[in-house]
Amino acid sequence: MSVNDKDFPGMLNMSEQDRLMRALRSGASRRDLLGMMSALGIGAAMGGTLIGAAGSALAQTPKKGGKIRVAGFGTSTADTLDPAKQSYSTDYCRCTMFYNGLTELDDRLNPKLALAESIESDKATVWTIKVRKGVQFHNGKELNAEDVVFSLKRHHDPAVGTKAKALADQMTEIVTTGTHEVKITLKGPNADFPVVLGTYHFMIAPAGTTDFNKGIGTGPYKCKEFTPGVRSIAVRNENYWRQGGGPYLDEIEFFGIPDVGARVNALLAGDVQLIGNVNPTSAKLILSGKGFNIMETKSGNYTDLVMRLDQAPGNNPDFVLGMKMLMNRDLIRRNIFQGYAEIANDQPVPPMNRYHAADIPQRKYDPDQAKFLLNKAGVVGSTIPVVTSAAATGSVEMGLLLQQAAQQAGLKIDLRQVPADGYWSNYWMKVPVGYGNINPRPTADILFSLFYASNASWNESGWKDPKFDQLLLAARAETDEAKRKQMYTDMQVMIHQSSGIGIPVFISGLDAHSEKLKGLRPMGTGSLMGYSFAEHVWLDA
Amino acid sequence: MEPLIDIRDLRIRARTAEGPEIEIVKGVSFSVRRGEVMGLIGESGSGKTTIALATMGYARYGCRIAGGTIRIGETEVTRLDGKGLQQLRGRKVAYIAQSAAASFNPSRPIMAQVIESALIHGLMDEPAAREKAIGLFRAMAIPHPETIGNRYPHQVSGGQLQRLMAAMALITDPDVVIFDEPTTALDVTTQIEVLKAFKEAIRDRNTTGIYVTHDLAVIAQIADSITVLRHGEVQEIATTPALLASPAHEYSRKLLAAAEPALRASPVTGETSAPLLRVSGMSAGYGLIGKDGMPAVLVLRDIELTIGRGHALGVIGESGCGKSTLARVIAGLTPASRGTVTLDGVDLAPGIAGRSREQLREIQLVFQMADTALNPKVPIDEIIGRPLTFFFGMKGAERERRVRELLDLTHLPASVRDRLPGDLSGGQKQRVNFARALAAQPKLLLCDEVTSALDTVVAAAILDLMVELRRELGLTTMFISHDLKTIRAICDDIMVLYSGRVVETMPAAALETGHHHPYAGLLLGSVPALRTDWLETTPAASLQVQGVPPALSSGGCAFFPRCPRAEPGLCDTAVPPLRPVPGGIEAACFRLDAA
Amino acid sequence: MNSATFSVHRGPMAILARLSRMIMPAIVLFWLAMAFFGHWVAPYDPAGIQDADLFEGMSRKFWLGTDYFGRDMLSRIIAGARYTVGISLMATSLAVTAGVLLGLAASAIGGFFDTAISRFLDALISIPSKMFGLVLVAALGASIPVLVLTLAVIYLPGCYRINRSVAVNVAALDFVAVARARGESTFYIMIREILPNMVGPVLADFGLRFIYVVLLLSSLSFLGLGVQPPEADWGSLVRENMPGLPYGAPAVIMPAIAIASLTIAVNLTIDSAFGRHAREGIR
Amino acid sequence: MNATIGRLLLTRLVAAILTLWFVATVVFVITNLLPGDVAQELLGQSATPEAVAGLRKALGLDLPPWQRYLEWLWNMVRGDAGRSLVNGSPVAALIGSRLGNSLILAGITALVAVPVALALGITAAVYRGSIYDRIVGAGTVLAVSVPEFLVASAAVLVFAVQLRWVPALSQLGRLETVLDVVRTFALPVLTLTFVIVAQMARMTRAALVDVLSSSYIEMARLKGAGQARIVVWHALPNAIGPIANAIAFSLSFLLGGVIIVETIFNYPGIAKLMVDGVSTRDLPLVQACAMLFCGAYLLLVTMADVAAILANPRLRHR
Repeated sequence: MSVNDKDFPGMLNMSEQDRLMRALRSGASRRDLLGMMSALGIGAAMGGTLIGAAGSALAQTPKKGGKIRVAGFGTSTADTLDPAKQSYSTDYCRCTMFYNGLTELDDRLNPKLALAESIESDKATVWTIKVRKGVQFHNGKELNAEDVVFSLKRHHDPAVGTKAKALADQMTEIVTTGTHEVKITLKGPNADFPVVLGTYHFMIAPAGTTDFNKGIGTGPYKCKEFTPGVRSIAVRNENYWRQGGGPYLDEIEFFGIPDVGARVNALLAGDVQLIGNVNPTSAKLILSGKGFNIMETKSGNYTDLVMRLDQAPGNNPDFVLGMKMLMNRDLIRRNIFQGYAEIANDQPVPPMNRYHAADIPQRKYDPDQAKFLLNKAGVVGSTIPVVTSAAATGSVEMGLLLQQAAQQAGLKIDLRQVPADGYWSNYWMKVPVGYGNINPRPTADILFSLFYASNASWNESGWKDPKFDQLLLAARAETDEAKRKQMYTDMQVMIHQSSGIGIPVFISGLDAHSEKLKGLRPMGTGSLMGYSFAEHVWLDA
Repeated sequence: MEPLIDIRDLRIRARTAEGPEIEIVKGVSFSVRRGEVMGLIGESGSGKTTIALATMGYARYGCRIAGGTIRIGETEVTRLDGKGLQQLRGRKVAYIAQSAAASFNPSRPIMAQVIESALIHGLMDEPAAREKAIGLFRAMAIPHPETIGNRYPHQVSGGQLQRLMAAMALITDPDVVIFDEPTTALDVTTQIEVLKAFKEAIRDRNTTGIYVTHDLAVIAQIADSITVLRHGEVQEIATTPALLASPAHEYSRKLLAAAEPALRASPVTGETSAPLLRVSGMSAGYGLIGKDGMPAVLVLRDIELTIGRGHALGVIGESGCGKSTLARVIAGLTPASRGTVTLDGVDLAPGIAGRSREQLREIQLVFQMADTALNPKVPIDEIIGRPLTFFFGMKGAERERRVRELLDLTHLPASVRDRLPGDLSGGQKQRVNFARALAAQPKLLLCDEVTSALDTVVAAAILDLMVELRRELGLTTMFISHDLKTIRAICDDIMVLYSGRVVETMPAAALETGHHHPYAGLLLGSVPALRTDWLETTPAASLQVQGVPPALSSGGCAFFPRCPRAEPGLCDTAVPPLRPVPGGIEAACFRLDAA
Repeated sequence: MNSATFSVHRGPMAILARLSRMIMPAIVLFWLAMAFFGHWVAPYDPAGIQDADLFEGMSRKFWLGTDYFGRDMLSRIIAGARYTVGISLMATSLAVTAGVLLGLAASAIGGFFDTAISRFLDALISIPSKMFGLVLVAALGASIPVLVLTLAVIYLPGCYRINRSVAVNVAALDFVAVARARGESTFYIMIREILPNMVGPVLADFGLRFIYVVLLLSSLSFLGLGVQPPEADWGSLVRENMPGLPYGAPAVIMPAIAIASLTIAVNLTIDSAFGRHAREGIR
Repeated sequence: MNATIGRLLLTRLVAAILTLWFVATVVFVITNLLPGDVAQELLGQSATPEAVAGLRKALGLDLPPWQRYLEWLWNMVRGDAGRSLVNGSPVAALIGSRLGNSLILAGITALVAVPVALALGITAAVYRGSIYDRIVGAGTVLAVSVPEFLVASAAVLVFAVQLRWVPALSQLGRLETVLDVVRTFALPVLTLTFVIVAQMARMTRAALVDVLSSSYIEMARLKGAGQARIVVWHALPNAIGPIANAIAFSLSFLLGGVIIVETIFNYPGIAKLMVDGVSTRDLPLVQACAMLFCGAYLLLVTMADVAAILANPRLRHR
């Protein structure tokens, strides 16, 4: 129950994987899972985007050496260095220090080659992967196809307790076809398979590894010490296979501080040089201190006003539209998120996504029009209960602003704050008017499939539009980029206009660091450079 | 000869909770010659202890010595600094406190405390001090002188502790010893041994002393001269024989009169009346009830008594003998485990719950401490009026009129009606206590130590009131006390309790004469008389009495361990029954004829 | 002469003491008034976002600055008084009332009733109060009635202990025996004879308990389990404005001062009203 | 060891077992009242009814409460505290990994706070009524009146962020030198000392004032004993009972009551473990923690009583 540690949940597909796994583990229907998977398959553009690793252009020449201490959030005795078992951001941060995957995702979520030298497919079903030669594990052993097969096949073993079982289950056959070549056969075609391989759970460890607490991988850092729930110490891997970039630092000590205040104080006191997950109110403080900086990672995370279209008063479109117009997006961005958010337009695809429809007219705060609509809906003078909870980031404050705006429009809002515990099972999608919080998804297709398709299990507002469903299927099959973009734009317009969801802003992820720490830049894959800061940062002593 | 102690114009001030300082000792002067004992006598609040402590340069918390001089030998005490005072205390002037039980540190062995001052003042080394202490124990006739020092204070009886404290004071051979009511907390039978030990020690060592007490008879045994104090002022200073023979000051005369209470004439005459109260075969106690229906701690056993209508029965015994429990059993507060209580021919239920309201009304209890017997939060008219409402349903003007009558009856001004008990003096509170009991118009009044907490002069007035009430209302009373003089002054019959059993009953007139139970005899002989040679002449002083009364045993006579006439094989095997003795006495002793 | 209730009546300490004897009850009364009538004097809507920066300093417009959300701090503290003082007062009253009644009953009835209830409440004492509060509030939700009940339950055993021992002491006094011997009912004895003599200790205990309740409520609020936004008690105010601490923002310092001023004032008021002795046996 | 202590320990042991059972049962009942269960908490947003039911089954939560309770009780009787529902590791191991930390923090705090409290309490009692006494009295009132989270936060701000004398976090990682230990524990110990010193000092003062006004102290003074001897040789042994009780009560706070300090200084102690357990509905963990706190309290109180008996010959020699 530590304060605020859930304010900004993990940003990207990591949480998605996790959710998938949990859904599976707990008996979610197969159809849901298949839907999610196929969505992944069609979502990412393939072909020429599989480029080799290349360091980003940096303003300064990185220096080698130095030690830093980094505080993530959330830590427990369940901390692990087993790639298959990663659950929290702390695990991802550590595993990216010690391991690599066959691919990795770049800042626009496209897959890049990492330990794979090439990836080819036959109708997206049989995949042939050439493994990079001359790569050494931390224990000196050279990477070969056996290690890849071992690392992937582990996920089929129930005893491993992988968190990526659903994704792994699509691989029906994993065999070596040479010392450095692996053939993987899938159950069905999945053009997005390289994206799957780039997810954190499919990192490569040496064949036969049983004790993962030593963190033996090919990654930029070697594990010197690891105590679950306490800390890890990583030292530079001098034999790192990737040339022309990091690792730069001699040593990284990494641990978790669940309390955001303590985390900020630790940074300000000089105890640590980098902290993940800062809240907006602390950001100002950090910036006011000399020698500290905030790294803002824009994301598709949003907290939305959910109006059930199948219940009163949401069954009246005028009410829904009126409420959307009562959201003072500027004030929400400024007062609640201190500017660390982007104005959204009641549709879920964030600007960073290449399918983002930028030309839909921005819905504005318009109390007069809202009053007219609400009056038309016949709710003026009545009292509407609105449920908020700390579980949905910022919803309490958003509710307050909504309440004030509604008062001007003659609508009384009874703001009910309910406990974060049990919010998702007891209130979310059940109350007529409430709030939700949706983590970013890597593709528009996934977002739409999960939250807007008529049969989506998390169709928050109960919005049903057969035309939307048809478009969604068509877009998934469409390979012409221009046509596809138009389809996604149309779908965004439909959501914007008629769904029961009001999305005021996209919330940025915030990390903070000492100015001496260089090489950080926001990555679309998530906070802390998609958790892979270790390889890229250096210390300007 | 220059006096050893010379106190001139001593003034001591005390802070009060309200704010201003008040003077509690107002210019007291007296002197004591070497080898003599000065007695300081007065009632509570007279400043006697404060003065005694001041001779050691000591004032209790909140008090300070504000003026005057205190010279002891060559030393001017008021001019001493902290270090000088430390050197004076315990070395030149030693102190013996009222309650030895409270004045011994409970967590240190006795010997360490006895020799402490000798070691602090560096007078001798530890073995020598121990040796000397053991010698003093012997001189004080303390049993087991070799080993008693290894015990802790709680393992030793009060009388022994008091003598051990005297040893503690004498270990440094001080010039002056302050005795601060050293026997007040003791039972009379114990007091006599302690007094004897003190007197011998004083005589043997030619000790100069200041002896503080409220008991004229006690001080008469020890002091050479007496200073009478009242409200922090000296009333009279005289040699002891002179004061006893011809007190000059009026207050001294009052004290003297109160010390030897006059026999009040009993309103009853003859033996004709039928008994109002009869208690037979009664046993009672506290704690869990055992299989045999008897409580774990038996306080009273096989009690038999009757009180004739209009009569006054005095119950006497030392502390812990069960006399207060007797009153509680009769009132029903402590249900008897066995036996019957019969009032006016009707058997009463053992507990309150089983008695009718009328029965409860007929027996009223008056407690010892008026402070705790009156609810401090309830005004006087409500205290007295409640029984009127409760028993007679009186209200309003009728009740108020009756309250006034009762106040009048107990000689209280009507103005006390709306006061709280805290605003009243001790004597007034006790009168309210009576008024409340009388409001119920009881047949039987149980008085538990009603005068013990009062100064003698005030107590005498209460006794007068009781006699008056008996005469006017024809009350039957049971009067419980540890003080034989008080009982003798107002009672028709006397019952002696020892260790939970009745050992003797007698008519009050038979007290000075007749054959008594050995314990009753001891009790009689232990009450100090107002003459200077009483201690030397009383036969009780020669009785070898030691130890605390043992727990109530069923195997033999409870007095056996202390009894001079005890016959092993007889007295320790069977409980002696009450047997008639000439003179209207009944005594529970096998060896009555042996004396 | 042995009286232990002396106090210094000379020198500057005396003036200070006398001053505090006047000021401290005034502070207590002030906060009580704010709790009951504060909404009439608050300059702004405590939940209303003003046209202001975050963590503004003190100004003519916002006497105590603004909070992390741009709301007027003075109005929020005044509104918070209602929760902090109100909840604490209710919880303390509940705990003390229950403690007094149970203590009275235990002393008057005794026997098995006394033993059972004493053992039961003793067991409750052994659970750390914050943990107990945490579990209870988590179990029942952080509504105000639940907070009041939780705080009352947490402090009931302590209240009971104190009041039982006071009641037992009073019940052993002779005037109670007199009433018993008169045949008065247990209820009469409890209410008319024993209770009036418990008033001093009960009030002293009430005051102390109140302080503990205020502090525990603040701690619960700090852990996010107290009064829920947009309403806020003082502890919640401190917590939600914690990021302002480094700037020395009045938004975080003022509610903390409010808590401290209330607890200290209550503490010292009890001290001067009942003497330091009254409280020292209490915990 | 003597009969009194033996009897005391025996009765305490029996009472402790009953109390522990009672506390665990209360916690079980209350935790079962908590909205949501571990399955819902684990699943979060994706807690569909089927998913929750599946996970409940997997965790054995589908059994009726009384059956789970009996099972837990039976395991407890056999000394098995069960496994965490959240991460499957044994509860004993989870607690074991944190208990040491909590004990270290509690121990160091006790080492600092108890002498400070005793010194304050004793001196205040000796100079009763003086200005010093009043300052100590007011200071202790002040110390208990300020919420501890404020003390902790302000201390971090001043000593860690501004002055940078000590780290903002108390991490057990680097405790090589004495200086490390001092720096690591300075702030949490300071905060906790603030919280508990007041109570102990006040009780010590009260107990000692009581003793110092007794007749045997007056007697000692009148024997010419100096102040030091009076306090140390005469008064303290008689005040040990209440003082030990106050210390035990305050120290029992140091295990379960330090949640705020553990949060602010990110100290991996047992209180945070229990809070995590509550927020994830990890019933076996919560029960075990509650029993641990309860047991620690009973142990401390018993120790205080034993100390009181040892210090009191009246009880010792019986």
